[in-house]
Amino acid sequence: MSTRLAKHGRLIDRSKQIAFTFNGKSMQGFAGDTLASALLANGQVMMGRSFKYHRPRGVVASGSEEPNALMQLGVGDRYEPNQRATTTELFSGLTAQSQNHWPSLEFDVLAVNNKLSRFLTAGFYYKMFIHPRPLWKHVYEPIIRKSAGLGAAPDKELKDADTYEHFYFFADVLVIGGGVAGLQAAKAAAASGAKVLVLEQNSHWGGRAPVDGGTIDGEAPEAWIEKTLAELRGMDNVTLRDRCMGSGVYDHGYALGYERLTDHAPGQGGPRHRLWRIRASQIVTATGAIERPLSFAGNDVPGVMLAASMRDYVVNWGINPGQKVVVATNNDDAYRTALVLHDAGVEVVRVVDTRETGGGALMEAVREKGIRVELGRAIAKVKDGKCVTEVAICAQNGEGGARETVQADAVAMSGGWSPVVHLWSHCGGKLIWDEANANFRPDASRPPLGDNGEGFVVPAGAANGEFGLGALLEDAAAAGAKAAEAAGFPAKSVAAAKGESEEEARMEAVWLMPAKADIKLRMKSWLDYQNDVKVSDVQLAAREGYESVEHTKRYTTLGMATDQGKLSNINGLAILADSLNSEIPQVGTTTFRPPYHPISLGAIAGEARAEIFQPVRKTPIYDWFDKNGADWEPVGQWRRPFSINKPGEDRHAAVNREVKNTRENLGLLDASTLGKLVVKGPDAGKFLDMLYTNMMSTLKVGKCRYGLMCTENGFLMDDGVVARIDEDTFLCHTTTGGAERIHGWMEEWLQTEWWDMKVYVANVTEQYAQIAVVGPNARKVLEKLNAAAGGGMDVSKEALPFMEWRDGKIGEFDARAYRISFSGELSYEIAVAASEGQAFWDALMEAGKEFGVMPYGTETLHILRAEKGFIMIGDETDGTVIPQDLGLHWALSKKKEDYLGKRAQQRSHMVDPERWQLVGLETVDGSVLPDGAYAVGEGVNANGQRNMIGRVTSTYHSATLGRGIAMGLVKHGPKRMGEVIEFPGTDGKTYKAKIVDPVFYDKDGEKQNV
Amino acid sequence: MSKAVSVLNGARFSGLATVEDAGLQGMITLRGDLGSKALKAAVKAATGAEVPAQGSISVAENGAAAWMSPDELLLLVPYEDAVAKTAEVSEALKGEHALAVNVSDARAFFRLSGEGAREVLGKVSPVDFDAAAFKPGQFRRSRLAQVAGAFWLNEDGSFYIICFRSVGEYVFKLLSTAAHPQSKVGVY
Amino acid sequence: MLILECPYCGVKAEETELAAGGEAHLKRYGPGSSDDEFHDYLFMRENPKGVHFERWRHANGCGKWFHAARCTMTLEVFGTYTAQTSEPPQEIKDKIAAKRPGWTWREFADGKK
Amino acid sequence: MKRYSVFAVAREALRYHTGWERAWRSPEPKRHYDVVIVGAGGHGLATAYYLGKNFGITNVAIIEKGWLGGGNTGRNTTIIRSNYLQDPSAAIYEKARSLYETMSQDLNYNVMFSPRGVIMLAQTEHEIRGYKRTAHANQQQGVQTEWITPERVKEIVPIINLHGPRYPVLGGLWQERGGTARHDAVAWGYARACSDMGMDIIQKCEVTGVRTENGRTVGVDTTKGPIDCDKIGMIVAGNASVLSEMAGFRLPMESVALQAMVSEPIKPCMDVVVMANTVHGYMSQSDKGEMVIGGGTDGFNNYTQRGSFHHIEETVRALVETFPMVSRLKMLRQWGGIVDVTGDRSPIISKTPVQNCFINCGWGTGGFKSIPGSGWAMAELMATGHSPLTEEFSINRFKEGKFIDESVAAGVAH
Ligand SMILES: Cc1cc2nc3c(=O)[nH]c(=O)nc-3n(C[C@H](O)[C@H](O)[C@H](O)COP(=O)(O)OP(=O)(O)OC[C@H]3O[C@@H](n4cnc5c(N)ncnc54)[C@H](O)[C@@H]3O)c2cc1C
Ligand SMILES: NC(=O)c1ccc[n+]([C@@H]2O[C@H](COP(=O)([O-])OP(=O)(O)OC[C@H]3O[C@@H](n4cnc5c(N)ncnc54)[C@H](O)[C@@H]3O)[C@@H](O)[C@H]2O)c1
Ligand SMILES: Cc1cc2nc3c(=O)[nH]c(=O)nc-3n(C[C@H](O)[C@H](O)[C@H](O)COP(=O)(O)O)c2cc1C
Ligand SMILES: [Zn+2]
Repeated sequence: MSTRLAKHGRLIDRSKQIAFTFNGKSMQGFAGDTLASALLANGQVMMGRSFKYHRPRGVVASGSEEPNALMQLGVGDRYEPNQRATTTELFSGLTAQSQNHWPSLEFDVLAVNNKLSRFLTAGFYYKMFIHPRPLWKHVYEPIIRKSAGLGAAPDKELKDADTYEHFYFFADVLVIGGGVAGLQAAKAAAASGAKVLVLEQNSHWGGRAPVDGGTIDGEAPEAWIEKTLAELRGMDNVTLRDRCMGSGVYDHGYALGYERLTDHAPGQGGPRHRLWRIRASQIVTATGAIERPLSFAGNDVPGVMLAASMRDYVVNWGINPGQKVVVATNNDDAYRTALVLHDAGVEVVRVVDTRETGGGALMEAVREKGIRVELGRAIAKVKDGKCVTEVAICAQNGEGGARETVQADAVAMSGGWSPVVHLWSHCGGKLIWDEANANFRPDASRPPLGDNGEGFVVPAGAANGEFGLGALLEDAAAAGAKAAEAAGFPAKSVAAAKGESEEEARMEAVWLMPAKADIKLRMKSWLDYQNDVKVSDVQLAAREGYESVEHTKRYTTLGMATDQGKLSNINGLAILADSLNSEIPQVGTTTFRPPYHPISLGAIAGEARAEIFQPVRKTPIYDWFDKNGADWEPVGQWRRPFSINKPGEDRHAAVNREVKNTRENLGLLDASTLGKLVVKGPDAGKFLDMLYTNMMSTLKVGKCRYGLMCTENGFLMDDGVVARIDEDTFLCHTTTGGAERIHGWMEEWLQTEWWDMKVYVANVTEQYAQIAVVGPNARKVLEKLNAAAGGGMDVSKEALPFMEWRDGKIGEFDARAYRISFSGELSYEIAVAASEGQAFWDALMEAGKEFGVMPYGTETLHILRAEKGFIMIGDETDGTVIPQDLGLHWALSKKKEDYLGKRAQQRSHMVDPERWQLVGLETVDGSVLPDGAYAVGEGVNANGQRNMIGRVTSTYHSATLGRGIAMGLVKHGPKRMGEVIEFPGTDGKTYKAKIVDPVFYDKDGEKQNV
Repeated sequence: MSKAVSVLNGARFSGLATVEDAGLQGMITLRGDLGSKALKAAVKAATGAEVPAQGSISVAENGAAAWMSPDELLLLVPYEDAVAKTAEVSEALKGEHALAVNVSDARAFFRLSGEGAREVLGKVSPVDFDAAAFKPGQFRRSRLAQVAGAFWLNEDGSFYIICFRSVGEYVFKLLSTAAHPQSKVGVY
Repeated sequence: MLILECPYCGVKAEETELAAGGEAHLKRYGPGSSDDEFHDYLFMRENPKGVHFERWRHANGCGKWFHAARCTMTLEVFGTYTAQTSEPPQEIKDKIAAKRPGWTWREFADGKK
Repeated sequence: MKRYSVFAVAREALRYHTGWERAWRSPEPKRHYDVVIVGAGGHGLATAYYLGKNFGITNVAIIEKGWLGGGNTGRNTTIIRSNYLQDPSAAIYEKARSLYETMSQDLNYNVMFSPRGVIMLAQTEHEIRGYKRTAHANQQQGVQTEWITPERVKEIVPIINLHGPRYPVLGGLWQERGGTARHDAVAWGYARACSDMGMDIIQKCEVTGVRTENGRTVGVDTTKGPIDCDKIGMIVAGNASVLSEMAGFRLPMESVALQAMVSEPIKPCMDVVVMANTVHGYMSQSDKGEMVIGGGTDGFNNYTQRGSFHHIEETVRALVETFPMVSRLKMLRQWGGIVDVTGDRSPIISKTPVQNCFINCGWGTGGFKSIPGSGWAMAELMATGHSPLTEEFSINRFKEGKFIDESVAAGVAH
C-alpha cells in the first residue's frame, strides 16, 4: 500500500493539486506527477491484467520501458487504448481505465487462464484446435481473439478530435537523449560551431543522474544540468526539444522525432503531435540504459519493481513504495535504492545479493545503516496475489529449497543494466557482448553506414555501456566531438565535465533465480510480462527445435509486446543460450526496428486528412458545376462531373437527357483536363514520329491528326489529337490521366535516349480552359457570340473545316478553336486562357439558351463516343491491348521503320491470329450487357476453367438508339459478324449478344462534317 | 478586360504567417541555351533582369527571371504583358533552338509573409529553411506536401510560392493549416 | 530515405523529390533486332547485390533525369552524373574501385578503361 | 512423430511439457540428395513437402542460409485470396486457397487459416468496372467472388468510412473464403512434416555456387561444403537473381523493398481483410489484436530489408482516411522484406536453361497466399517435368510477349 512521502518529489509541485479519475474513482495528484506516480500515491498498486493469463499486474518501471501499466485514456473522440501510465503526464480531468479484464480489474473472469497456465504454454495453439475443421473459424478463433488484444478498440465511428503535423529539420549533429551524456555530447558538438538538435522524450532533462547522485564538476548533477542547459539554450546553433522522442533512425541520416505537444494538456488547441523529419549528417545516441528484472517466481506480482524505478518514484515523485521492502540484486546500483528508501523512512527488510563476495562501497554504506544484507542469496518466490505479501529467500546456488520467508509489501529488483541500443541498431549498427556488465553494447567499429559509406551514428554514455559518471561524461564529450568532426566541424576540444560516483564492484550475470530453480518455479518466473512469456516457455521452444532466437521470439512472442522486450530480451536470450548450451553472443539478439516507442498513426499521417488528404485538381469551371448539380467522379486527381443533374433527377435520367440534347441541340463539355503538350524544335516532327504509331511529321500547319502512343512493350498507352502550330511546333493532346505521364515520357526519351534531338517540350495543360461545343447548333452559338462582339473568327465549314484549327477571337475572347469531334457531332473544342475560362463558359451558356444549350458530363462523353465506335483509353485498353487488337491498323504507319512499340508488336504472341479483336456487341433483347462480362466458349482448359472467347470492354444504354450498345474484344471477332455469343452474368442470367460493327450511329460520319 | 480571375480570387489567411493570393502574375516558360547571347538579351529585354545563376532568381523593376533547370527559365512579367512579351521573346530567339510559352494562367501564385513564414514552409517542404541555409534570392523547386511547387525568398523575409493552377486551392488550405496560430515550432 | 545530389541543379534532393527509374545505360533495340536482343533490352535487368547503376528523375525539382552509382547492400552512393552518357564517368568508376575492389557491372568493371 | 492434439497437450501439461519432441531435426548435410531445394521459405518447404507426399521423393535437402521461414514468408501481411483476373493466376491461387482450407489437418499443425473474407474496395468508376470484370472472370474460373454495395461493405466492416471526402467507397469485390493464416506456422508446419518424412532441413547454410556439368546441374556449393544432387529447385524470392547468376542464367527480375507495420494490439474490431487500392493501403487484424498494415513497394533495387519511411506515411494516410478510428492507435513496429518483381509482376515457375535446374520466384508482393498451390505445382514440375498449373508461368513468356498482367483490374497484388 504505497502513499506519498513527506520528503522528496523533485518533479512534483505539491502546491498544485490535480484531480483525475481511475476506473471511475476520483483521485488527486500533483502537477509533475505521471499517471503511474499519481496512482501509486493513491495506493493503487494493481494497474492492469496481463495479456494471456490475465494476472494482476502493477507498475514495474518508471519510463517508456513499462510493460504492465497500460491504460485506456480519455473518452469520445479523444479515447486512446494502451497508453503507458509511466509516460502519461497527469493533467486535471484525466480519465484512465485499466484494461484487459472483465468485468473488473479486481475480479476478472478470464483469470481462469492463470489456473490453466499449465496448459496454455508457448505455442499451445499450434498443437490444438485442429479438429474438427469448421470450429477454428467459428468457435476457437473468436474466443482466442476476444481474450487477446489489450485495450478496447476505439468506437467504430470515432473521428479523432486532434490534428497533427510534420516538420522538416536539418542538423549537422542530432543528439538523441537529454541525460547528462546527451547534454555533454551536445555541448562538445556545439562548441565546434555545428548545428545541433537535442531530443529528450521526457518533459524533464538530465536523465538518471539527479536520482543516482554522484557529483559533476564537484556539484550535484542537477546543478550541472541546469548550468549546461542554460549554456546550450544560449547558443543559437543549438536547438533543444523536450517531450520529443527520437523514434527511428533511417538510411542516409534520416531520423524521426515524435513531439508530444498537447498530450499533457489536451484540447489546448494546435496539433497534438508533431512528427519531425530530421536529416542529420551525424547522430549521437545518448539514450541511456534500462535496468533488467531478475527472473524469480512471482517476479510479476504487483509491488515488485525495478530497483532504480522504485528509487525514481521515491526521489522524483515522493512516493512511498511500501512499508517493508526487499531489495534483490546482482550489482551495486540497487544499493542506492536501499539507501534512498532507508533515508525516506521505509524499512528495508533485506538486501538479497546473489554475489558471494557482495558489493563495494555502496554495500558498506547500506550495512552501516543497519540494513541486513545477505550474500549469495536469492528470492525463491514471491507469493502470488494482487500485491506482494510474502517473499521466500533461498540460496542463489540451488533449486530454491531451504527457504526463509519474510513479510514484505514491495520488492526492488536489479538484474543489471542494458544500454539502449535501439537507435544505434535501426540502420544496421552492430553490437558486441560486454562480459563485465553482461550486456550488448554498440560495436564502434561496425556503425550504420550513411550515403558516403561512412558511419553516421555515435553512441554516448550509458547507451554506449559506460555507467560510471566519470567515464560516461568523458565518453559523451568524445562522442560529441567525433560527431561534429565527421559532420565537417573540427572540434575545439571541450574538456569533459568531471564526474564522480561511488566505485562499484563487478556485477554478476544472473539469468535465473535461484540458479537451478525447479520447473514449478520456472513456470512462474516471468521474462516478458505483457505477453506472459516465462522462463519455461523459452526452454520449451528450445527443446522443440525453435533454436534460432528469431524462432523463439515468434514461437513464444517474447519481446513482441508493446514494450518490444525492453525488459525481457536479454534475459530471454540468456535463458535460450543456456538451454542450447551455447553462448549469448552466439545466440545474438533479434532485429531492432523502429519506432523506439509506439507513435500515433495520426502523427504519421500528419496534416493529410479530410480536405487535404490528397489534392483535388479542379478546372476553372469547377465551382460553377458544383453549384449546378454536378455528380462528381474522381478521375485521377481531378474531379469531373459524371453528369450534371437537375433538381430531383437521378444520374441516369440526367445522362439520357444530356445525350439526347447534345445529339439534337447543343452540349457543352468542360474538356480542360485533357493534356496539352507543346513540342517544339527542328526535330519535333522526327521525335513525334517515334512516339506516335502514325506519321506526324507530314501533318500540315493548321491541321489536326488523331494519334496513338504505345509503350516499348507494344501496348496502347495513350491517344489524342495533335495539331501542327507552325513548321517546328506541335501541340499534342493527351488523355486526362496522360498529361503528366506523357510529358514525363517525352522528357525521358529526349533526355535519356535521343539527347541529340533538338526538341523542347512544355506542359501547358492548365494554361487553358478547353470547352467542347458540340451538337447541330454548335456553329450557331459561336457565330452569335462573334456577331455580338462584332466580328471574330470565321467558323464556317469552309474557313474552319473538320480536323483543322484556328487562332482568333470568339466573341470577346482570345481563343484557339479545334474543329475535332469525339462525339460524331458538329463540334469545336475551344481553348481560352484558364483565368477567363469561367467567363467564357458563362458567355456560351448565355448565348446558347436559344439553341437549347446544356452542359454534359463524362458519362455522356463516353456514350457519345461509344455510339460512334471510338475507343477509350482505359476501357478498350487495359495495358494488355495493342492497336492491332482494336482494328486501328490505319493508324500504324507502314512507312516508318521504327516507332516505340513497333518491335514489340512483332513478337509471336502479338501477331497471333487467336488474339481477341474489337467488335460491337448488340444484345438480342436490347438490354444492356453487364460491365466486364466474359463470353464463354466450349469446354474447359487444362486447369478446369471454362474456356472464354471474349469480353465486354464498354457497355452503355444508348438514349440515341434506345437500346444497349457495347464494345468488346472477341476471338476472331471481325470474322464472326452477325454471330450471337453468350455472356453469363453474375446475376445468374445469361446475356446473348450479336457481334456487329462497332460504329452504331451515323456510320458515314455525315453529322460531324456539316 | 476583367474577365480574368486568379484561381484563389484574393483569398487570405493569417496565423503564424500570412498566406495570400498574390493575384494574376505574368509567367513565361523559356527553354533554350541559357548561355546564348540572344537569350540573355531577350530575357533582359522582357524582364529587365539578368539570366539568373543556378538555383536563384534575378529580380528587376517589374520583372524577374528564375532558374528552373539548366535549359529552362521562368520569366515573370506583368500579367497584361505576358502575351505580347512571349511573342517578343520568341521573335528575338528566331533562329535559335528555344521555346517560349505563356503559362501565366496555368499557375497559382501566393505570398507567404510574417514571422513564421520559414516555419510554415518547413512543415510542407523537405527543404532547409534555416536562415543560414536559405537566403533571399534563392529559388527552389520542390514539393509542397503532395504537389510540386517552387518558391523564393524576398529581402523582406516573405516568400513567393508558385504551383499549378488546378491545385491552388489545395496549396492554400495546406499552407493555412500549417500556419495554424497555435502550431508555432519556434526554431527559426 | 535516400538523398541523392542532382548533377543538374546541385540540390541534395531527398527521395520524395525524386522518382526512381530502374537500370541505367540500357541500349535500345528496335525493329531489326533479334528476339533475344529485344527481350533482354526490355526485361533482363541487372539486379546485383552490390554496385548498381540506375536512373533517377529529379521529379519534384528540375525535372531532369540523372544516373546514380549505388550499392544495393549498404545503400552507399558512389556518385551521381548526367543521363546524357552511355557509360559511367571514369572518376566514379575509380571511386568505386577504391571502395569495392574487383567490382563488375555488365560490361563495366574495376580497372577497365 | 508425436501427433499434436488437445489430449497430447493435456498429457504433456501433467509432466510440465518435458516430453515434446523437436518439431524438426537439425542434421548435418549428407553428401548427396536426389533433390536440393534452395531456400526454406514457404514455397521451398511446400515444394519439398509435396515432392514427398505426392511423388514419394524424400531424399531431399532444403538448404536455408538463415533461419527457416525467415524470408518474406516470415514478414508478410498474410492476406490469402484467389480473386485474380487472369486464368493462370486464378488457377494457381485458387488451388492454393483450397489447400489452405485443410492445411492444419494435413500437417497436423494449426496454421490458423482464417477464411474471414477479403474485400477490395472500389473507389473510382474505373475500379468498379475492373472488379465487376474480375467477378465475371472468377465465375468462369471456379473462384467464388461477389460484387457488393457500399451498404454491404459497411455491414461487413463497421469501422470503415464510406464517405471520405476524396474517394467515397463505391462498392467492393468480396471473396468470402479469402482470409489470413499464421505465417510462421505455415513454414513451421511444413518444416515439421518434411523433417518427419526424413528430409533434411539445413539452416544457417548458404548456397554459394551451383555446379553444372555439360548443361546439367550436379550439385551446389554451400558454406557447409559441397552437396551433390540430381535436381535443384531454386526458391529464394528476393535472392533469385543472385542464385540464377550462380547457375549462369539471368532473370527478368528486380529486387525491391516492401514494407509492413503493426499497431499495438487492441480488442477485436475488424473481422475481415480490407484492401483499398486507389489510396493504396490494406489492413487486417491479427488474432493477437494488432492491426496488420501494408502498402506499396519502394522504387529502387535494395537488399537491406529496410524501406523508405514515406511509403509508410502514404499507407498510414490512406488508412486513417479509410478507417478514421485508427488515428489514435499507435504504430508498434515497422519492417521490410525484399520482394522479387518480374517484368509483368507475375511469378515464374519454370524449367531453366540449365537442365534439372528449376526455378520458382517472382511472387513479389503476393506469394504467401500461393504457398501450397505453388509447392504443389512446383513439385509436379520437378518430379514429372510438366504441370498444367505452371505452364503459363514459364520464363519464355517474356520472349513471346505472353504476359500475365494482373495490374489490369486491381492496382496491387498482395
Ligand atoms: C512486407 C510484405 C508483405 C507481404 N504481404 C503479402 C500478403 O499479404 N499476401 C501474400 O500472399 N503475400 C505477401 N507478401 C509476399 C510473400 O511474403 C512472398 O511472396 C512469399 O513469402 C515468398 O515466399 P518464398 O518462400 O518464395 O520466399 P522467402 O520466404 O523469402 O524464402 C526464401 C528463402 O530463401 C533463402 N535464401 C536466399 N538465398 C539463399 C541462398 N543463397 N542459400 C540458401 N538460402 C537462401 C532466404 O533466406 C529465405 O529464407 C508480402 C511480402 C512482404 C515483404
Ligand atoms: N551505476 C549503474 O549501474 C548505472 C547503470 C546505468 C546508468 N547509470 C546512470 O545513468 C546515467 C547515465 O547517463 P546517460 O545520460 O547516459 O543516460 P540517462 O539514462 O541518464 O539519460 C538518457 C536520457 O535519454 C532519454 N531518452 C532515451 N531514449 C530516448 C529517445 N529515443 N528519444 C529521446 N530521448 C530518449 C531518456 O529519457 C533519458 O533522459 C548516469 O547518471 C549513470 O550514473 C548508472
Ligand atoms: C502478420 C504479422 C504480425 C506481426 N505482429 C507483431 C507483433 O505483434 N509484435 C511485434 O513486435 N512484431 C510483430 N510482427 C513483426 C515481426 O516482429 C518482425 O518485425 C517481422 O517478422 C520482420 O522480421 P525482422 O523485423 O526480424 O526483420 C509481425 C509480423 C507479421 C508478418
Ligand atoms: Zn535537379
